[in-house]
Amino acid sequence: MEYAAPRSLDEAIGLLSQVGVDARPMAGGTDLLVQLRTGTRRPKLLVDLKQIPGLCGIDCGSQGFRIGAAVSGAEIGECLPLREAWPGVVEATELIGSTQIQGRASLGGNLCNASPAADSVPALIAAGAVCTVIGPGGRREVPVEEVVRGPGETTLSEAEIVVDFRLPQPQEGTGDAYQRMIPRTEMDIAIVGAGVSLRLAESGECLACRVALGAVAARPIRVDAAAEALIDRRPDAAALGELAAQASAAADPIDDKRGTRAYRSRVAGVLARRAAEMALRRAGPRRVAGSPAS
Amino acid sequence: MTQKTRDDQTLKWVGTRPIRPDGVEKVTGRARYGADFARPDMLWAKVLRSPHAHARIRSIDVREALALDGVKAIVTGDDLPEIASEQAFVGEEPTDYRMMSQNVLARGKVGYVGHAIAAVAATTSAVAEEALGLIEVDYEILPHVLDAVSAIAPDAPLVHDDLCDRKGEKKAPSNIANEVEMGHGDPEAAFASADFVIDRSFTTQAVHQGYIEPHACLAEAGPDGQVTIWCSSQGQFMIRGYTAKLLGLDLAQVRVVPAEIGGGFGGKTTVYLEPLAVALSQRSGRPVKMVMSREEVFRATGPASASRIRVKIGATRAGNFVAGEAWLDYEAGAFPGSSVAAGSMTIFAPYAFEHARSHGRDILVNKPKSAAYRAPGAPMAAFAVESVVDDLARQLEIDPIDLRLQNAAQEGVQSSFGPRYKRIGFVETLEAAQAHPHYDAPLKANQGRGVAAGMWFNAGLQSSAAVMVNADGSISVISGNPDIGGSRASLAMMAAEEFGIAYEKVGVRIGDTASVGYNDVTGGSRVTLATGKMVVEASRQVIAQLCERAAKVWDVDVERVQWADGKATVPDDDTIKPLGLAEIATGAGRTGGPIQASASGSVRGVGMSFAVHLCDVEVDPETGKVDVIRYTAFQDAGRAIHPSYVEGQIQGGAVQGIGWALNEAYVFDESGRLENPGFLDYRMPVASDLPMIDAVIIEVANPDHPYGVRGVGEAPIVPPIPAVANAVRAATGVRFSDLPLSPPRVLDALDPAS
Amino acid sequence: MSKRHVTTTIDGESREFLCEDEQTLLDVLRDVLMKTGTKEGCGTGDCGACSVMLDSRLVCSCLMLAAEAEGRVIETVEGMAEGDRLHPLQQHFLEEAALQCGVCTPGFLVAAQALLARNPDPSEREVRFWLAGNLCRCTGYDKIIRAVLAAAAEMRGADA
Amino acid sequence: MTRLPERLFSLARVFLPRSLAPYTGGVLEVELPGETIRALIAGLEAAYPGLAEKLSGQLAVAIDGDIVADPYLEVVGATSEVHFLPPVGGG
Repeated sequence: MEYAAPRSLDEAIGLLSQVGVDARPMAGGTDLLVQLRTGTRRPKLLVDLKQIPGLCGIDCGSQGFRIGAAVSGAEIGECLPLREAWPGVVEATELIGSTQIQGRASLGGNLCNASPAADSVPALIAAGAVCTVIGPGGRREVPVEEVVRGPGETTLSEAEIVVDFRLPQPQEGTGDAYQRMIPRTEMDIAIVGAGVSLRLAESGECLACRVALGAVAARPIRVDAAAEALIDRRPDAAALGELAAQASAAADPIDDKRGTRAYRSRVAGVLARRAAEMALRRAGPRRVAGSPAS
Repeated sequence: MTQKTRDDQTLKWVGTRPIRPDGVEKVTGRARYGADFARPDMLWAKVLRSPHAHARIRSIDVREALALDGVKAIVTGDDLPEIASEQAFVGEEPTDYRMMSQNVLARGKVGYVGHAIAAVAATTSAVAEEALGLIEVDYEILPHVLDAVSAIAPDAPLVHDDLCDRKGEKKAPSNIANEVEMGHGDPEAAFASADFVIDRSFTTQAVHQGYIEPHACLAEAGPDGQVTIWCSSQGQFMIRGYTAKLLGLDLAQVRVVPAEIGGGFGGKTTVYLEPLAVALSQRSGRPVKMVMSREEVFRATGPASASRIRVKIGATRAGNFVAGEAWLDYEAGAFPGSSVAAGSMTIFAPYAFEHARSHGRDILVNKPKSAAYRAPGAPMAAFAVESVVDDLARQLEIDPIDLRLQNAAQEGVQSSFGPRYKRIGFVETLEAAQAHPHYDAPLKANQGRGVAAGMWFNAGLQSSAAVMVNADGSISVISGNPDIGGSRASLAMMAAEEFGIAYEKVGVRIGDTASVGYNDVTGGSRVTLATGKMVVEASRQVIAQLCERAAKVWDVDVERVQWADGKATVPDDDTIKPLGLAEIATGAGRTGGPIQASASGSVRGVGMSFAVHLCDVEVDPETGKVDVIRYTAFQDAGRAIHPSYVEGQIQGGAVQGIGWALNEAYVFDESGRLENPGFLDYRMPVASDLPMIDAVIIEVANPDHPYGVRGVGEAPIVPPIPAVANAVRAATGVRFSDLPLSPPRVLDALDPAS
Repeated sequence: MSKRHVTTTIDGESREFLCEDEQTLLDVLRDVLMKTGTKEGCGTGDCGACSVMLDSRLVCSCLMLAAEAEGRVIETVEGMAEGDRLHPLQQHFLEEAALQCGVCTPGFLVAAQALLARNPDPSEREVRFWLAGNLCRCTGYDKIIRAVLAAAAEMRGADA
Repeated sequence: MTRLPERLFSLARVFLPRSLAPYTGGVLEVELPGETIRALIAGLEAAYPGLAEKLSGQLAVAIDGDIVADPYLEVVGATSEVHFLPPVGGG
């Protein structure tokens, strides 16, 4: 296996195109190096993306946020404007592995590793994040929920790279949250993950809502039926109960060493409801700028 | 927190908390563990492991692998000597050298996924790894059996078609490798006189010791046949003995240099790599290093047995235990030798029963050979019996500690495993728990409190120690037991106490097998107790010599000389100026030469340690997740030489037990392949899972030890599983009989309808 | 293929080494540079025994290629003490008996140092979550947490 | 007159593992003279031929509650209780 650390996107795409399926892009490498060690992936070329300026750094502007795909979780956690705007996304990102993993793991890697249980992905889907994909065929914008096809597989074409993630500045009354179930308090892969983002009107009615679940299907899924339980309604216990029921119904998980099908389905509803409750607390009554996220 | 039950004004060091002698090396990264050794021109070796749970090996073709550039030697089962059946004593788990040899390298048949088939030494580990892929093994796959229930079914596949029991006797073909039965009285008849009888069955899964340091060794065989092994283990003499036996070498040819050990908990009381590394070094003429991956540690080194235990206890309305009977089936793995005998001995040990009986069976399955794990066999037995005792307390409406006190084993009581107890501290430990503020602290909704007890023996076994006086008056102690948790400190403290000198003046080294007398393994909670006894004995011999030397210097009768505070004195003549250790040592050449002594013995007078744990949990009724929110562990330590390390043993054992209760478990697929061979999915407790573990030391001195020591290392893993399970019972109203208490299992039990 | 030449700074010294592209930083630290103070417990980022600082960021050296160290600054447990003077964390680990077997200790010390650099006054809960990626099987964590809190208090006192 | 050693009149109480019941016709408790474990085993062998070999697999005994590994030559008190036990080691 060879290692290359290109300094530009063109160079990276060139290398990936040249070597084809035997090449693998790498951001933090926290999943990939484990796969190399256990032999589940045996690439001939590793293309390190961390030296490419377009994949690094976080830009915070009035229009919203641009997060480089190779930015580490630790850097994301330290970006206070982002945490203020999208606390659910930041918390989900911070749940990826240990402090040590946070020093390396990236949103791009978490997405493109294409695990159904990736923690940041349901939160990003719920927040409506879009990623910029650049490859030999040019540049395209892809909603996060369209990137993962199934376990270990993405919809990206050969030599395409996820360059960055875009999130808008949240509108007034927006709150988001991510909840996951793991048997311990840290260091586990999610048995279920649930991301919710919603927006409340002054009246307390829910204007918009997006719900996404992880680890309950072959890929992270957006669950519109659960979101609709809140939209145009007051988010009372009945509405939240309906959201939970819809989330459970939408789950189509497997039995494996980490959890059973029945357990995942049931807990998907519980976590969707808890995430919605937290998102509601964050959304209203209207947050005062600078107040700590709960 | 320490509760002193004895007041010893004369002790200077015992009971204090000095910094351990090996501490600085270990916090600076300078201490060398098993994988930290290297030799010039060293080769790296890797092991080819079976992908099948049960298969006959028709042939192994290593030609292509041997031809690979950089490959220097390969060994397969044919290259190791055939070993006669002979009993070996491996921690708690009796086995047979022939079986041990077959486990180290398969002969003819593989018994589990991960079973070693061949080992390759090459110039780099990458080349060795590549060579493994070039070895062709022709397997005839056989039907396998993965659990004790199927293993004893009449038509079960046989794990060994030539099963021998421990004495090498041929038995009728079956997967039951051994049976034990013990107890007294007639429980069957006595149950009839009980007002209440609870009869319940429990299951536990295999769990790993989970030491952070994987097995590693470096071996060098010289052209003269001399062999040196650097490795981490729970006993350099054990490694020497087993390696020599498996390779047909004389013990004197083999020297084992103990590395620092990165955890063992019983799992490093046998050999896996060392005979292979030596065999490869003999063949290649070069030093050979082997380091297991974490995956190999999980797949191929001993877990604690999975178990099925049925417990029946009868009690009177007043709360007196009338009779107890237990049936224990432990999975041995692919070779005989589970810890079922110890489980059968300990299951009723905390209580005074007029009628007690336990029946244990050692059952073969196509899984890794089980190995000793801290109080081997006892935690699962305690889970069963302490759950039933908890249910009895509920049914009888008696406080659970009162019920235990009412039936507690104490001096003179006949134990369920046979002998009468000598002085033990179970009652005092229960009373300390009952009096502790934790026991009455309020609880909130979804919270519950559990109490459980447990006991473990101490092993005496064989120990040696050497004590030398250096010219400057400092003392060197050589022990033959790897220091796995601070024993250098406790040995140094006892020596300092004997000599009446500063702790810092005592140096403790762990000797290799050529520099100190034989020692059995660091295990069985025995080092501070048994090797400590030898250090005390050798120190006293040295002190006698010091007095003789002083007598010579003074030209007085030695009977008049006394040793106190690091000095020889003549109490009846204050004109004679005392002679300090350094003065006597400096002049030793004039008075008879170097001053040193060693002590060796089969150590008697071992104590027993009882533990009582209080655990509070909070259960999330919607997810089934159990959080331990408060934990207090009480234990009779006899005498805590270094209370910090006693507390450390208690805290560490408690947390291992909590992990065993909540999440740890081997998960096998139908083909017998372990699905969670890594820390990620094996789920040992992490720091954020836990509260502080409050350790309370009770000191009921062991009358047969010079300082009253009871071994403390193992008892603390015995009560945690039932303490957690009883707390979950209190929080939820549900009695759990199967481990682990993972969120899916708990949620399913709380609301089975969903 | 010939080996890769990497120039880096390790524990304050500039170091050059040759490595294979697939070797991790941990492999090179231990087997090439013979700096065995950094330990391997799993090789998959699950135990934290191999923790090092990479440009002041806590990482697992098993989850990083040695080639990625080019031009970077790496700090290991071996650089924590200043000569004979132990770092307060090292001293408190000894005083609190926060190690038994000691094999996880280098990783805990490096991780705790990273925490205190960022948060000089962490709560018990913050220490526990920060150190959740470091497994210890001997101590049950109690004395480790106490040692970190005690070291933090001493370091705050020293700064004041 | 020579005083007979007290021991001649005293007997150790020996408790056998239940698994050996088939070899002793169900007897599990025996009173025997003997100053060492070796002597007790010899006495047992005399009473129940073949039992010595069975007991050789039992590596431990408790003599008056004191558990001893590899006890062949251990001295037994005049009225000791001796239990044959499975070996106890530890982890």
